[in-house]
Amino acid sequence: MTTVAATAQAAHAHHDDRSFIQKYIFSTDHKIIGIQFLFLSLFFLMVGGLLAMQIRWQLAYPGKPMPLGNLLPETMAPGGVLLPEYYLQLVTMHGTFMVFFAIMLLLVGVYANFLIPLKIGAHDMAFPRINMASFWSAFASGIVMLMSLFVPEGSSRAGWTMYVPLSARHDYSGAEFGQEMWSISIILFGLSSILGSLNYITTVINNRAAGMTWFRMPLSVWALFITAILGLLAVPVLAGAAIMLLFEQILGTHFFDPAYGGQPILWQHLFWFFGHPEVYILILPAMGMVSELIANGSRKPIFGYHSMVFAIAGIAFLGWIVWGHHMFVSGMNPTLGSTFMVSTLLIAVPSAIKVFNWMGTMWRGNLRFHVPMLHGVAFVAMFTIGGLSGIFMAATPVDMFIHDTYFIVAHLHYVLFGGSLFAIFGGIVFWYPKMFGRMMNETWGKIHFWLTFIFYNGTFFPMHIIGMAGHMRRLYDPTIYDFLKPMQPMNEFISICAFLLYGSQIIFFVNFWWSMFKGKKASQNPWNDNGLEWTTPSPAPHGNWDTLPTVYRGPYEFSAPGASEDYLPQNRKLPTDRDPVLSPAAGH
Amino acid sequence: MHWWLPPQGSTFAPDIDYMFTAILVITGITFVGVELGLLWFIFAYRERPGRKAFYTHGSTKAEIIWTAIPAVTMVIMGIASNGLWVKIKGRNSVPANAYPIGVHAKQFEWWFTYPGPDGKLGRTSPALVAKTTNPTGLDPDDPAGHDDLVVRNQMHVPVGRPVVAYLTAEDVIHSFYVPEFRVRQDVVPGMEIKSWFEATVPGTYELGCSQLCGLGHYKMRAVVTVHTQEDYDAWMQRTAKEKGEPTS
Amino acid sequence: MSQAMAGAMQPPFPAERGIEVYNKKLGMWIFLASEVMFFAALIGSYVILRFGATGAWAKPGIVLSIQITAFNTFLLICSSVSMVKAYAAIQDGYQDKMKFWLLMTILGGACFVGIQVYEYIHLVEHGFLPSGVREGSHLAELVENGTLPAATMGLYGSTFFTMTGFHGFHVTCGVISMLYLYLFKALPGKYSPQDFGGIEVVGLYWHFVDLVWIILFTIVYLV
Amino acid sequence: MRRLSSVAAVAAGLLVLALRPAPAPRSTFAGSTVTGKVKFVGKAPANPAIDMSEEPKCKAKYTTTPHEEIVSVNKNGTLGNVFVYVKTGLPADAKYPAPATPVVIDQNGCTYHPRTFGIMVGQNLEIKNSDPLLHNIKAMGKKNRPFNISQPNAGMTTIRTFTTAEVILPVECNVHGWMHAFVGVLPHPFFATSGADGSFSITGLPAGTYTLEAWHEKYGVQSATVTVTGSDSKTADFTYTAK
Repeated sequence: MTTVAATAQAAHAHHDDRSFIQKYIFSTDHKIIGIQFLFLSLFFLMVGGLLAMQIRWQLAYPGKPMPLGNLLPETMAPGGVLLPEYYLQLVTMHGTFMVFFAIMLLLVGVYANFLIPLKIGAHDMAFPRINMASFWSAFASGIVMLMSLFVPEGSSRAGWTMYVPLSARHDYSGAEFGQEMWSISIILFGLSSILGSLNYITTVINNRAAGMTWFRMPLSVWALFITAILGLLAVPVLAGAAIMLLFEQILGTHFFDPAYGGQPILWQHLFWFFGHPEVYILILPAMGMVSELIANGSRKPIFGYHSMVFAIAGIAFLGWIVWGHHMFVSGMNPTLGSTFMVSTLLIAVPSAIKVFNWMGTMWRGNLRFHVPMLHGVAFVAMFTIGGLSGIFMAATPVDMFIHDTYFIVAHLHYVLFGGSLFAIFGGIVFWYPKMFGRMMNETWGKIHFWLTFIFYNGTFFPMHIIGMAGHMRRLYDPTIYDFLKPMQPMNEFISICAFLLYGSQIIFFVNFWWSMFKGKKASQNPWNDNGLEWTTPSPAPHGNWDTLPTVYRGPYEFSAPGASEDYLPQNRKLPTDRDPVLSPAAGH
Repeated sequence: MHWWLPPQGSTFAPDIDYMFTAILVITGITFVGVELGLLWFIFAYRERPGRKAFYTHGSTKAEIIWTAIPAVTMVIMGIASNGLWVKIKGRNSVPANAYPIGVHAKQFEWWFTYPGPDGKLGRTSPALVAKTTNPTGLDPDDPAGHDDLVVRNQMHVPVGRPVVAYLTAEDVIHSFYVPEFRVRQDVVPGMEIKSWFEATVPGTYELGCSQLCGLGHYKMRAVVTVHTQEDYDAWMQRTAKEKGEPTS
Repeated sequence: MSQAMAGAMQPPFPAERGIEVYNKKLGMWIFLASEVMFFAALIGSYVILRFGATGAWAKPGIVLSIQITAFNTFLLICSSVSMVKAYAAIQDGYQDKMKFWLLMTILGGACFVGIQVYEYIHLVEHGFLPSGVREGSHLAELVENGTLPAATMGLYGSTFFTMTGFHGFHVTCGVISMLYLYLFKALPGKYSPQDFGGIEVVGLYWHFVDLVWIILFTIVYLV
Repeated sequence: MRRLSSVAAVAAGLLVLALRPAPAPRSTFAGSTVTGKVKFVGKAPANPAIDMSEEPKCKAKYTTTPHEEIVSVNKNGTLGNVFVYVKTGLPADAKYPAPATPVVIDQNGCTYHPRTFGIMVGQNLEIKNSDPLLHNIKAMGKKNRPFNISQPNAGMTTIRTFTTAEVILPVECNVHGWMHAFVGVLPHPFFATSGADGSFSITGLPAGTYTLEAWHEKYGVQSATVTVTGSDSKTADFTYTAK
């Protein structure tokens, strides 16, 4: 990281007298914090993937010694054979790492930090020090979570949803420290997330450049802004629930203990009241980013910008009243099931608007298939599958059959991997020059994309089929069930694809690090984009601009008639443009 | 390999499968439409020298169309699903003549209580649970429970008769799941949840726990045998004799 | 953290345009929205557990001392008033009055925390714990003779200590921030009628904490 | 809280032991032997039958219906699976090294072998799975840190040790609810379990007066006092009556 940032600093002559530690470690610069989040979350993405590989080994070859499994301690895999308790740790930690520390940090930690000030024309976040605190509490939280794998009895093993009473009582789960560390880590994570969110919201409301009206904001900023609101209001509920869980574990309280009148389902309500907005926290920023990528790749304005904004807001609003769809068979009042089904089905509407508008954007465009665009289009294609498979589970009678089977695993991976992660890869390639001043290698980027796309589908599509056959989730050894024995070849196929999928990520990994030092030097605006971030040098200097840009138009004026090029930056003043009338400076 | 839903084994399996297929057709059409559209756009509008994108900010008409169609479809789907949902899980959905079976889940076993000749399940209480000797916590003071049969990991049900399972859990949340019956219900400690079904095809099926319940979650399997009424009665007689319970 | 570093952490550039509320105040409002959700989760759980429980809840006034907490509530409300006084004083430019009222607020908050700690010690001595009633304690006798319901005492302890404990934690945080303002901002005279953001922002927080307490006092002690 | 109070109890116990007068130095000779029989009076209750029909691989290991050996009355009218140990009387400062040989508990045919046994603090407990299916081993220690581990395959072994004396520490398998074992964890080697002939023998005792305690999972505890010279043999019998 140090060398990268050193290159970054050498690239421009901005006056900067901060010490090394202030610049790169306890930095308050939103871009450095964004890059810190990037490294942290990519690390957790890698770890989470590694855990998934072990899960897939066990499912394909249950009870067989895993290659390199001998490296694991006796308590996890004696002789390389994964133990059920380790398998459950893998399942739990894979989910926890991927949801909280990989995807959420990549989208909200990395992109909100890096992009919001650059895209709205601000020098930095509204509260740079709070921003730094947000990163370091996320860091601490991640370390606690990672360390929990190595304490006696290992990490939490109650699934990432941490259903009580299994998670609350160590005589049921078999893990004590690991469970407690999960709760502590999530409380710290909640703190980080709340600090981040309040920063993003304040920044977007108060720190926009002159002329950057609400409806001139890029869709990525809209999405990150609405996501921040979701995070701000949803995460404290999780923090409250995690505190109750921690007290249950260490103080012996009885919130969820039926023997003392506690209610196990209360945890599910609290968790999913957070958890469903969380699902949209994990997809909305990706949708925003994909809008940028597709408009850029299509050289066309976004089709129906306003309805895109309202669709984001609509999804966010509906996200608050659908949490019960995770609980149709939980023993909750079935009448509530009907209500939640209707609200859940309605989410299909704004989602459909977004998909069709992306297609509308591509329609009659001039499609440039650079790596980010490939990922953007893949997002639309894969998110469509993920969205449509969600309808099966929204319909309560069908959900009763496929709930907690591999069908839901397929669905959530189509949204989180096929959706969010494709957008993230596209976003990393797209904004890489602004972060590090160099381009990522295009050819290897394309090879990585195609391999990922193929093996990704090979991994997750068959999960729909085994899910339909009734294959339950989180089974250590599916061959225990006679009706699942015939599915074993499919499990093996999935696992082989999964190994190849993980292997393909090595290309990205190498490309990422190689390009940082040896990649082609990036120009200021390598993608010919309109956003404000492309009006400052690559990499962007500390403070972003000496004089803040003034905005004259929306962010998607591609191929506008009358413009000399096929793009028209937001800050370029045409003779017909009038300067924004500024109200007296309000913020201080 | 098995490429479709499991065989249908209960009265609401055909309804659920019909619902599943209907959704599959609707989403399948959308899926094919979207993906073909994308492919077509990718091919037809790829960048070529001299080509310029068509400058437009959208079309309100088109957007209204593709907002209204999903909205209407979803509302219809919601109404259709809800009827079936209420039939299966609704508050008063359990048929009056349903045959009661107690299902007690614990780490990592299923214990089934059959009502015996009196057709009534005895009262149970978590406080009375004793491993091996009284796994389900039957109350010895309740006469209805004296003829109850308690069997581990074996569920036997008569065919063509509604069965209502009284689901209780001892420790953590489990989930009662028989794929062929298309029935699933979480079993929550501290609650007694009723879930009913009516088996249609005699044979043996598997019951699995589908909610992560600990180390032995994957091993928490029971066998469901659907008998004709005569076979069922015979099984009941036989088992009662083995267990030394009074028979009718 | 060194002075130079703290300086470097300040946003080094003039602020930008937005709505008519300055960043710190806006940030505090947003933070309070988050806090509302946090307490809503705790209080909501309490309501669900209490009214969903089979069996009666302990009658108010048996376990908890209403008098002493009523006094504590009065103290916290007074400290809210003194905060307003401090705010009004600095708005009119009265430095000394501001310092006095700020100090009063700090004292009020600190006394509140002190009395709460005293209350906790007292309760634990009597056998009231987050896990319920301690065996062989005074309260266990009351459970034994039926004055207190046995079925719900566990939940009572769990919810009471969690809710009031987190409120106490918030008050403590408030006292520490006000102490910081008093020592490093108010005493060196850094506030003026043009610049009193810290007082206003922490004041907002303080009123929020006060409001939460009034709710908690009502539902935990009185109902 | 519970953890705290148990710590307090242990601390108090140690204090009591520390305040006793220091005993004479222990001889290094072979020591005395205490032998005895655990007699059983009355009609032996029927042990519950185990329904292993859903575990065919275990059921195949039996020719008759297996029963859970809660009360194992021997042919000669004695009671097996009674854990007898020296409860008090040993010098407080004596240290007994744990033997290097492990105590083996085998899971075979979905039952524990042995069912009741003793082990020294720090001595290895070798948990073996001879069944080709999953067993979990849940040791519910109150003074020892509880553990809950699993062995999915045949031939797996796991080594565990206990850190604190605890009589009795129950062990169970949750996959097979009938599987129970009872472990007496002691800081000294003076314990034995009554076998198929109902006898037990504790050897190597130094001179002194001891309280022996016998523990049975259903019938509870009984005690006896013996005084030995350090080289003699004494008898101590226990009698349990059917309830």
